[in-house]
Amino acid sequence: MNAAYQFVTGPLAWAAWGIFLLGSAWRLVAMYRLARKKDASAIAYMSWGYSLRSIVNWLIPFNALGWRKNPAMTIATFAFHVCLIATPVFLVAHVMLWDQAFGVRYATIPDAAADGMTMLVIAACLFFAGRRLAMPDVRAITTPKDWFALAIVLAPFLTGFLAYHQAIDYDTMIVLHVVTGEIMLAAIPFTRLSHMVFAVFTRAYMGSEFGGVRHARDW
Amino acid sequence: MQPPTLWDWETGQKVVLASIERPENCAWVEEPTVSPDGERVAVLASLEAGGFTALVNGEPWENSFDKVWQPRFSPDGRFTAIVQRDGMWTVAVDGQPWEENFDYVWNTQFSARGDVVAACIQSGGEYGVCADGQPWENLFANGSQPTLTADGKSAALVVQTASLKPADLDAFQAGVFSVAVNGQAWDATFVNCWTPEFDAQGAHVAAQVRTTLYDYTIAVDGRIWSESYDCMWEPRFNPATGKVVAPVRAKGAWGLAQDGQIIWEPVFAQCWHQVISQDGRNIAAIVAPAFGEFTVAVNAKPWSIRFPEVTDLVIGRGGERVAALGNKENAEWRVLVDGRTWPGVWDMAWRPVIGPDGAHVAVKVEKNGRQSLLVDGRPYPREFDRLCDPVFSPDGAKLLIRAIDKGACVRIVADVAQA
Amino acid sequence: MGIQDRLIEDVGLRRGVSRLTPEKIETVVRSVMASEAGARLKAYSETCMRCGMCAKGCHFALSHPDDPSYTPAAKVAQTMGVLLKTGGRVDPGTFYGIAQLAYTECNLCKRCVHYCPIGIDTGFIMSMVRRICHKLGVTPQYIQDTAHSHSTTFNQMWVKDDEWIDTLQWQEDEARDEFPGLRIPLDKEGAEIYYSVIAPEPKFRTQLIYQAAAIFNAAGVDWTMPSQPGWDNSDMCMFTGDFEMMGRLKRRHFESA
Amino acid sequence: MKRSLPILLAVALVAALSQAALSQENIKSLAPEAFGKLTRPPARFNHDQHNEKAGLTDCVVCHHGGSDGKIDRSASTEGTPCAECHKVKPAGRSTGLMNAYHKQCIGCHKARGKGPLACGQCHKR
Repeated sequence: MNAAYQFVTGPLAWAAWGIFLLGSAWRLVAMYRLARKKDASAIAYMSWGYSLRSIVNWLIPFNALGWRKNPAMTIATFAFHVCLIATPVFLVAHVMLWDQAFGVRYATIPDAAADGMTMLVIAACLFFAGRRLAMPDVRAITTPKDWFALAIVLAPFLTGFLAYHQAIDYDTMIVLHVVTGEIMLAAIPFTRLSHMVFAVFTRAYMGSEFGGVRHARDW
Repeated sequence: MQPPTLWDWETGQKVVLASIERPENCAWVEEPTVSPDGERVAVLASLEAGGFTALVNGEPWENSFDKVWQPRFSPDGRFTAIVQRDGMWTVAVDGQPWEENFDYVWNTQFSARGDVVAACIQSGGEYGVCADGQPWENLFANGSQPTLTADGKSAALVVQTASLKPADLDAFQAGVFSVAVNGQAWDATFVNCWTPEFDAQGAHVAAQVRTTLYDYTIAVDGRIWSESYDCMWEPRFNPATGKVVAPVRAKGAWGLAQDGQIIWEPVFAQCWHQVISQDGRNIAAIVAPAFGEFTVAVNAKPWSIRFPEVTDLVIGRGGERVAALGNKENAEWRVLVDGRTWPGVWDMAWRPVIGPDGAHVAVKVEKNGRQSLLVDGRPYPREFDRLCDPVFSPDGAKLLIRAIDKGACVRIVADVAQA
Repeated sequence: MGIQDRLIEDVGLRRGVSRLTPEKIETVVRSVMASEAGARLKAYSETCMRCGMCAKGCHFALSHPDDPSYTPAAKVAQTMGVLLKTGGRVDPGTFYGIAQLAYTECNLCKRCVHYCPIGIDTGFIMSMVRRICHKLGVTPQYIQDTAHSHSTTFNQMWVKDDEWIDTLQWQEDEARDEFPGLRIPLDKEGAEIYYSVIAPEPKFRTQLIYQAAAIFNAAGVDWTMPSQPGWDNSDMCMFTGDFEMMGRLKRRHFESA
Repeated sequence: MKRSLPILLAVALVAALSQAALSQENIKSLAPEAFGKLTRPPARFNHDQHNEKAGLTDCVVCHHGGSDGKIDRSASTEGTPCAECHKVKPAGRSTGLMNAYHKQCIGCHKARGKGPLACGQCHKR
C-alpha cells in the first residue's frame, strides 16, 4: 500500500503534471505554427476586442443564443465546468498537499461545499450521459471518444467522493482517485478534453470573424 | 489632332471653356471629358427637344442621337462616343457616325497615336470587333476582353467558338473558348481564356488559359506553355526580348514565370500587376510578402514599406523609376516612389505619371473634395474642383495640367522645375 | 438514417462520381489536407464535444425533427469526419453522398456558430468538403454551371458584356418616364457610391435596378455602376470550392470598383 | 548534592509522569484545542501502541526541539504541547501546526515504508 501510494503521488504525479503542462504547451505551439503556415487569413482577422467580446458573452449563462435554446444543458454545463475546476483546485485536502510538498497555501472551500460540488459534477456527468442515450440527435453523433472523455472526467470525482466518505475500501479508493485524476490531467492535451486548451482560440477566432468581417455578433 | 510634340507647350494658363454650365436648350449635361492635349472639353447632353448630343468646347455636334454614352477622347484629340439611332448602335467620331450599325457597341479602344478607333460589336447575337467602321468578317457566339495593338492594325478578343446548351458541363469543360485576332480564332480551344495581350510589334498574342478546371497556363498564339500552375494572372511581353512574363501560383505561393520557367521564386502571398521597362531589364510587380501586407518588388526584391493595399504600379521607360500607391481600406492614400513614401496622406490618389526621361513623377491627389498635384513629392500650389491626369511634355521639362475649377475648364502648362 | 438513405439523382454529381476511384479520392483528399487544411480544421475536428447544441441552430435539422442525421455535427461526421477517419480512402458511392450533403444539405449560413459554445464553424468545414468535391470534379450540375458562367462572363447568369449595359440603359429609359432626368451613371470616376448587383437582377428582375436607380435619384446621391464585367458581386465559385476562380472574381470586382 | 539528585529526578519524573498521565495514557487521537473546529475527524493515534509497534523508545524522535523551521533532535521537548511551538498560523519560517503533524507523521511513515500516508488512513470516520 505505501509503495503504491508513494508511487502514484510521487513519480506518477510529476509525470501527469508534466504531460499536462508540457503537452498543452507543445500542442499550442504546434497549432500556432500550423496556423501561421496555413491559416494566415484567419490570423490576419484575429482581434483582441472581438475575441474578448465573444468569450465574455459566451461565459454568461443564458446570454448566447445557444445557451438560451438549450436551458437544461446550460445549467448542467455551467455547474459542471465551474465545479470541475473549482473543486479540485480549492479542496482543503489538495491545498494541504501543495502546502506539505511546496509550502504553497491559498484559499480553500469548506469540505461540505466541496462535497456538494463533487456531487454536482457527478450529477452533470450523469446528465450528459443521459443526453447521449436519450436524445436521438445527440446519440447519433456520440462516438466512443465522447464516452471516453466523459469517463475520464467522471472517474476522479467518483473515486474522490467515495474516498472522502471512506466508503468501500479506502486504501484502494484513494490510490484509484489519485491515478484517475492523473489520467485526466495527462489526457487533456490529447483527447476531446483538449477543448480546454483550444476552445478559447476557436471562440476567439469566431468572435473576430463575426465582429471584424461580418460586423455581427456570434452569440 | 496632332502628336504631343506639336501641342502648345508655352508656359502659362489658358481658359478653354469659361463655363461648363448647362446651356439653355439642354435638359442636363453629363460629366465633362477633357482631351489629351487639354484644348477641348466635351460633355454629353440631353436636349430639351429630346435626344442626346455632345458639346465640344460648348459647341454641339451637328448630329443628335437617341442615346449617347461612353464619351472618350482618342489620343489624337478626336471626341468619340457610342450612339444609338433607330435602335441601332455605332460609334460617332467628332459627331460623325460610322456607316455600319450594330445591335450593340461598347468598349471603345484606340491605337497609341489615336489614328484607329475600335470597339466591340454585337450583330445578330454574334460578337466581334469593328475598327474604323470595318467590322470583322467572322463573328463569334460571344466575345469579350478586347485589346488593340499599339498601331491599331490588329485587335484580339476572347471568343466562344461554339454555342453551349444550358448547363452543359461536358461541353464547357471540353473547352469552347479561344482568342481571335482580326476575326481568326486560334486553332486551340480552352476551358477559359483571359486577358489577351499583344507584344510591342503587334505580332503575337499571349493570354491566360485554363486547360481544365484546375490547370492554368499561358497560351502564346494558341500554343500553351509546357508548365501549368495552380493559378495565374495576366501575361506581359517583355518589350526588349519578346518573352512572356506572368505571375503564377505554385506550391501555395506566388512568383513570376517567363516562358514557363520560374524567374521569381514563388514566395509571395500575392504577386500581380507586373510592369517591365522598355529595355526589358527591370521588372516590378505588386507583391504581398505576407498575408494582407502589400508592397512592390523590383526584380524580385520587395521594398521594405508595407501597406494593406498597393495599387497603380508604374515603371519609367528606362526602368529607373518605379511608383505606386498605398492605401488602407480605400482611405489614407500614400504615394510610393522607389521604395520610399512621399510625405502626405490623401483621401484619394491616382495612378502616378512618370516623365519620359524618368526624372520626374507627378501624381493627382484629392483631399477634402479638392484635387491637386504632387510633383516629385511637392504639392502644386493650387487646388482644383477636378483634375485630369497630368501629362509631361515629350522633353519632360513641362507639365500639362488640365483642370476644371469654379465652373471653368482651364489648361495650364507649368515648368516641372517650378511646379 | 443518413445521407446514403436519401440520395437524389444529379447529372453533375453522377458524372463526377462515375470518373472516381477510391485511389483518386484518397490522393485528392490527402493533397488538400496537406496543402490547404490547417489549424482551424484540426482544432474543430478535435474539440467538438458532440454536445448536439448546434442542432437547434440549423434549419435543415429543425425541418427534419425526426432525423438526427441533419444536425450540423452529424453532417460534419458524415462528410469531413469520414474523410478524416479513412484518410480519404472511400468508395465513389460514399463520396456521392458526401458531395450531395455538402452541397445540398448545408448552405454555409454559419447560423450554428451562434449555438456552439466552442465556436466551431461548420460552414468552414463544409467549404473544405466542397473544396475537395471541386478538386474531384463532383459538383451539382446547376451550381457548376454558374461557376462556369462566372469564369467566362464574371457573372453567374451568363449575362454577356453588351446585355448588361443594354439592360442598364433600358432600365434608365424606363425610369425616365417616371422620373425625368434620371440617370444610371456608368463608370463615373470618383462617384461616392459604386452600386453592384447580382446577375439575377439584370437577368430576371430588372425592375430592381430601376427601383435602385429611382432611390438614388430621389436621394440625390453621387453614384455609378460599372459598364465592364465585374459588376456582379456574387461568387458561386466560392460555393463550389473553386477557390482559384473565386480569387479571380474577387479581384475583378474590386478592380472594377 | 549527591543525595538531592535522586530527589530531583523523582520530582521531575513525577512531574513528567503526572503530565504524561494526564495526556499520554489517555491519548487515542490528535486533536489539539488550538485548531478549534475541526475540518476532518481527528487523526487516530494511540501513543503507546504506536511506539511499541514502531519500536520507538527515544522521545525526541517526535518531541524535537528547534527554531526557525529547523528541527533540533538534541533537545527533547516531551511534555510540551506541539501547539506551543507550532502555531496554527505560523510566523516567519517556523512550521505551522497542521504541517507539523502531517510532516512529522507522514515523513516518518514514508521513510520507514510503514504506517498511513493518505488522508483517510489517519482521519478515519
